[in-house]
Amino acid sequence: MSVSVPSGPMRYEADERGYFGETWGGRFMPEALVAALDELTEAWREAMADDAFVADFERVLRDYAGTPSRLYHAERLSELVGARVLLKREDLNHTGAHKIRNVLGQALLTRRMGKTRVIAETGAGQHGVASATAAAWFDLDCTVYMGAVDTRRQALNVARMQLLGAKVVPVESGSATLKDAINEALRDWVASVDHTAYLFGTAAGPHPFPSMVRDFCRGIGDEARAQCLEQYGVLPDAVAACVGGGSNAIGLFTAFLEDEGVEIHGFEPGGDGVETGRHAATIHAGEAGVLHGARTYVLQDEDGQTVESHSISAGLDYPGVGPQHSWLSAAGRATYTPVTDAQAMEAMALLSRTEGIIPAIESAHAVAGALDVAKRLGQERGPDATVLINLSGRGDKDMGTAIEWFGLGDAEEGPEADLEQVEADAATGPDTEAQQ
Amino acid sequence: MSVSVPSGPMRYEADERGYFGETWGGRFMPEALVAALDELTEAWREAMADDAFVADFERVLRDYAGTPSRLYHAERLSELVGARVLLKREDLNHTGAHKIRNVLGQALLTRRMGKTRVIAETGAGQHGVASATAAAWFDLDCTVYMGAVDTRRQALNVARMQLLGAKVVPVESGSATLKDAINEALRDWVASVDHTAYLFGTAAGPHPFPSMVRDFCRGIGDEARAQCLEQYGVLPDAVAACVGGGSNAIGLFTAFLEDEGVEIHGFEPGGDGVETGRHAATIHAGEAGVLHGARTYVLQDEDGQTVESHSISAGLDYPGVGPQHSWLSAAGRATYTPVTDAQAMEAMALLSRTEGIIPAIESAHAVAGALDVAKRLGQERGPDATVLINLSGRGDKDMGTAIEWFGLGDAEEGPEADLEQVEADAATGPDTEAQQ
Amino acid sequence: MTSTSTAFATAREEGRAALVGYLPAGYPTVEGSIRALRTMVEAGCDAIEIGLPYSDPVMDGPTIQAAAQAALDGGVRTADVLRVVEAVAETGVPTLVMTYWNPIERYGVQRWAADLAAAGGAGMITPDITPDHGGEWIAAADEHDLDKVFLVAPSSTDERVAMTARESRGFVYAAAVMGVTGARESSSDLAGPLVARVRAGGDVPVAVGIGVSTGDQAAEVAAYADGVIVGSAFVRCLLDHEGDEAAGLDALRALTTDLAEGVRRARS
Amino acid sequence: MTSTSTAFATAREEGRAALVGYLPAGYPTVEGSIRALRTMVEAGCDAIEIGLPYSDPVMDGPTIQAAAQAALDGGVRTADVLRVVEAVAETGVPTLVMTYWNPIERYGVQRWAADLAAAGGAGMITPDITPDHGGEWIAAADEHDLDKVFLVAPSSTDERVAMTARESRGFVYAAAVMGVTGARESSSDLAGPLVARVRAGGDVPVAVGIGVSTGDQAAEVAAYADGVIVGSAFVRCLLDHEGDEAAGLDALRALTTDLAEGVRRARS
Ligand SMILES: Cc1ncc(COP(=O)(O)O)c(C=O)c1O
Ligand SMILES: Cc1ncc(COP(=O)(O)O)c(C=O)c1O
Repeated sequence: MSVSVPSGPMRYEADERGYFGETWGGRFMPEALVAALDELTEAWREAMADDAFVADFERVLRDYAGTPSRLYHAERLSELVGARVLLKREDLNHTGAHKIRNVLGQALLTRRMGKTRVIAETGAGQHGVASATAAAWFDLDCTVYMGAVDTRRQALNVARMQLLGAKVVPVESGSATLKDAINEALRDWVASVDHTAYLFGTAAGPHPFPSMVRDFCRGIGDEARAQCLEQYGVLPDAVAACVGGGSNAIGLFTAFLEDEGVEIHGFEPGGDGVETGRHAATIHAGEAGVLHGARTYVLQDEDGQTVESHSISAGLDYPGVGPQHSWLSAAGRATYTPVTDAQAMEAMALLSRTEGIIPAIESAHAVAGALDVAKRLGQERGPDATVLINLSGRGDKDMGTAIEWFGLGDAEEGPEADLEQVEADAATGPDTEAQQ
Repeated sequence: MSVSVPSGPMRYEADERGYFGETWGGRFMPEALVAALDELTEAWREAMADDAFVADFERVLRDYAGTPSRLYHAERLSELVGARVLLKREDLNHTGAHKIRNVLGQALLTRRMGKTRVIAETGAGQHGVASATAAAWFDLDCTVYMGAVDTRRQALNVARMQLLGAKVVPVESGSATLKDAINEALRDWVASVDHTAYLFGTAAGPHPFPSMVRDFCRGIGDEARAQCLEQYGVLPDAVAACVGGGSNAIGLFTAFLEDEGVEIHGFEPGGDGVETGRHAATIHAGEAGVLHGARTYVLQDEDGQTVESHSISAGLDYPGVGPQHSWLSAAGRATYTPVTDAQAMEAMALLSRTEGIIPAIESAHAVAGALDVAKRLGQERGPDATVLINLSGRGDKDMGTAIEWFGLGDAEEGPEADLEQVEADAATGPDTEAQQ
Repeated sequence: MTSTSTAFATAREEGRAALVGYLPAGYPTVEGSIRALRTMVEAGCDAIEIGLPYSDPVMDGPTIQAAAQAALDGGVRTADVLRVVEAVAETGVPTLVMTYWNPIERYGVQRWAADLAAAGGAGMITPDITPDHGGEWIAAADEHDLDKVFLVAPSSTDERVAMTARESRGFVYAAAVMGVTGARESSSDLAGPLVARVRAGGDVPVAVGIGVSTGDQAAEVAAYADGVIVGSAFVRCLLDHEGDEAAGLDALRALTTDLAEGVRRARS
Repeated sequence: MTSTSTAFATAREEGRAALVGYLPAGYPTVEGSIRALRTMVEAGCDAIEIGLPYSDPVMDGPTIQAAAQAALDGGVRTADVLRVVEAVAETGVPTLVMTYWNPIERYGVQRWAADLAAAGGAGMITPDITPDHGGEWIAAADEHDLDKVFLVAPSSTDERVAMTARESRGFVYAAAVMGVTGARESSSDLAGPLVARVRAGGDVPVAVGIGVSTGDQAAEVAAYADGVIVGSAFVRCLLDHEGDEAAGLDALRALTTDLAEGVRRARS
């Protein structure tokens, strides 16, 4: 779009004003929040340059959240697909997902800024639980906005947040789901900005959130890259992550952006299939627009009204996406491919049965897509071809969905779905790639 | 009971026939299983002496289960009680509890013995999920026996096991709970013993299970002891764990048995209070007897019929206890104290709110009891007094119980219980100790 | 079209503040919103803001959200908004569109500016665009001679207030409280100083909004501001009489009259 | 009391196997179980095993579990078992108690042995005690001249079979299949070799149990064993006629007759 986009290491970074590739991102926000966003930008920049802050962050990640997460060689899965499959075990982090990295970073920054209260939005509750956790640890007041539809569907996560000391506010407006919770959190923030920090849950939203959240999550990729080199002496041939708002994906990808030989794959929620219109494959099927403060791909109608997204995975069910992903896609550095609900659920069962790891359905999207990449690379380059997948979270939270999908949970009856078939199917050729 | 109990390092070990202190433990089992138990004893002894096995076990624990688990300084909690509180973060292990250590050890041994199928009993489902996980990883057939009452109460864990590829068999006999699941698993084993290993879920049962399960869990204490010395330069003044069957407790205690200055505390499920009869405080309130193959403390009536136990925590709700604990109690090396449901739930809320860690209710028993020990030791020895608690598992599985207990989960209403009060209460003097 | 500043100039000449009234287009229907807005013009509004209903209105409180959502549910489209603009602008009163950014970007900024100008619109109020991220809009507005009404807030730095005053045309929208739209009991202490800071930054008129619902409040604000913006209170008139258009219009008329008196009695 | 071995000796003299029948005490009631056991004696059982109902019967299949649980629910106590022993032993048939260990430990092993002997019991079958962990019981039994019936299984090593044969008195209980109690279609291939192994270990009689429910099966087993033990099939007679004692006793009588014929036709 412009010739002045930098090349080299800065090519994929945002400029001073928060634009990636001059177009994506930015800060489309009420003036009332600009001072707070400026203050946050300033504080984040200073903090990242302050060795003491970085050391504090690393310490809390290590001692409390349990990082570095393991890089795990999934041997049975590798055998099935004919290439080396490595899983970055973010599911073993405290609270069970990569999200703890982001909230601990933001909460540490909140303390540094002298604020005493945090707010957060949440969809199914993962970011809300993570935020409540960080708030408990740092002794901050915490209010979580959650769509009223979601508070009723996810009473367990509501309870978790309450037990952790957070106040959960059900949001009745709009579609009463995640995007409305974001709107409501922003409304709170407009009124409370002097003492309140907004812990945004993904690498989207207005500048500096996309860059700041990425910085707090980039340990995923930095660790994985070093672990892969150390454990296997090579860089991976491809890295893969699921993309909702995009925090885990950008946290993984960042370390590999300059490694030109490494394929970068983001897998978007394809829902019932992109062709049905019931999906959340924002980059693949959305159009450029502005949502929640950033220019990015958005699922929208002809008039620019946001369209409801659909995914079996609550954490990916968002009609926008972090602007850096839009840029990485537009710039051709990363490939974003939809994975349907059915493909993700099959991958969930496959990983469970072959490796004893029940992934979050979000992460199962990455597994499903990455296994096809692995099959292709294995065919092209042999069994040492290496695909590194970010296992962004564990699936405990998703058992309700799995019960419905597979007909599980009744010991008298046994599962309805033929789970035996899953392994057999997995051994056959690429399919998600072929479908695109 | 006998003068020939060895002193010194072997004092707390079982003899050749599986007796601790000549009386506790043993093997009260059908002859049909004796060959299998002998074979298992032999295989376990050989394996523990085989560097390759030990290295394999350590590797799978590290790469897959995520050990060594962190030793975490709970600073806010420490401040509240006036002593240093350290938490051994077994909750961050794969599948969320210490139990993965035991099943990985037993599954590895199963493979070494050339068997292709495992069976397991489970109460609420924790050991069943762990067993199904290990079976998936080692590609073993897996059948889990679970009381029919429990399969209905814990459909989520039934689903987990099924997703992992295990068959879950509901047991209708007796009280249709854990002890009956054990009976049924033993019945299966009698008929299938040539190709099947019984992955027993705790450090109880006939010889060699109490010693073998301890060996597979003792990494908890070995790691914690080394971590405490390395991180703080001292041994703890006291160590604490909850005691159901006793695997996590013996796994912690073993490393400290010879450290005479270290107090060893087991906390038993006190249910509604020992005086009500509705509890599972086996050592504190049971009588010596034989249950599931071992002589140990048992909750039983005048005729030696097992009495139903009660605890808010399914994982502690067992009328027997590992025989080594009976011996440690009888020998005066460890102290076993009941913690009521109410005390445990209060500790659950306290840890959640102060540290952002939702513990398993099992583990919350240890926290509740240990905090009182910490208060006493803090008063006696000052704030450097160190209490090391095994946080045996995470509380995700217990949110249903927490919702009922505290009236959580409704975002419109907010929690019923006054959780604010919890922190204030915690700062006051010892109470569980005083109540004994 | 004329810049809204003419309405402020007229009011200033009359020694009073201007009354700026807001309703979303398409509530209860497109035609109904036209009748409502014309009623407000007739009863004394000096300028009109027409809201473009949007799915994700982060600056709106529950009242405006409810009406805008109903308009969307009723099928209102961007083009309908232009129709409402045209119908209101015909009255001669300066007529602005208040809109979040994405529908405009989607419509095409250039095309929008042209069509808005052609419909007789005076310009646009952009709650989620600040001048430093509004380059494309500023260019298009300048080309089509449209007002660019940006917001300032109590939290804005002096530097940003000055920048906003400089980049605005028509007037500057001063958000009187830290918070979203919605009627409030008392107007804020923060508004006066904020208006003063805008004035220090240039001579564009300053209107104060967010929270005014009575003539007395309007009078209070009019004492220090060039204009008083009222939104949620007007919307409430319609919401409270849903299904009874005549009653709704009566309520609108009564409120406008009260507010118009308010802006007039301020300086006396 | 006499050792059960006398019953085996008598049978051997008659050129046949002994029939050993099992029922739990207290099902359907204490008195009912006495009447049932006496019926079995009258109809041809050579020895009787009386089950002591226990909460955690790991060796029992569903049939025996159901009856024993009903007995427990009905309030049967350890002392009641002695009463049943006494009533059955009065008939002159050797009468053993079959019990899991904990109730005995709880009763007091010495006291139990004394009371069992006093009640006329011949001894005890201990499914969860093997001789190597049964020291206390062995001592008490020896003191009170009681039979100690231990079990062997197809999985037992030769060494253990020999040890068990050596330590047993009365007879050795050979579990014919790897599995718990319960009627089965066909008796197992494992039983014959197992019996042979016991015989190699000593001259104590060997009875085979687990799975026999018909005269034909009994005949099959009687071809190679000194005794045929039947449990679940008897229990089933009672369970199938719950609430109709006469019918239950008729069924017991018919089954006993059939089995007694079976053990007699074996060697012909
Ligand atoms: C486990 C897991 N992975 C991925 C996501 C998606 O978020 P993001 O795209 O920001 O990584 C979520 C969101 O809840 C999640 O819980
Ligand atoms: C987290 C946790 N802790 C403790 C226990 C109790 O078992 P044990 O006493 O064998 O450690 C359980 C059993 O399920 C458990 O899940």
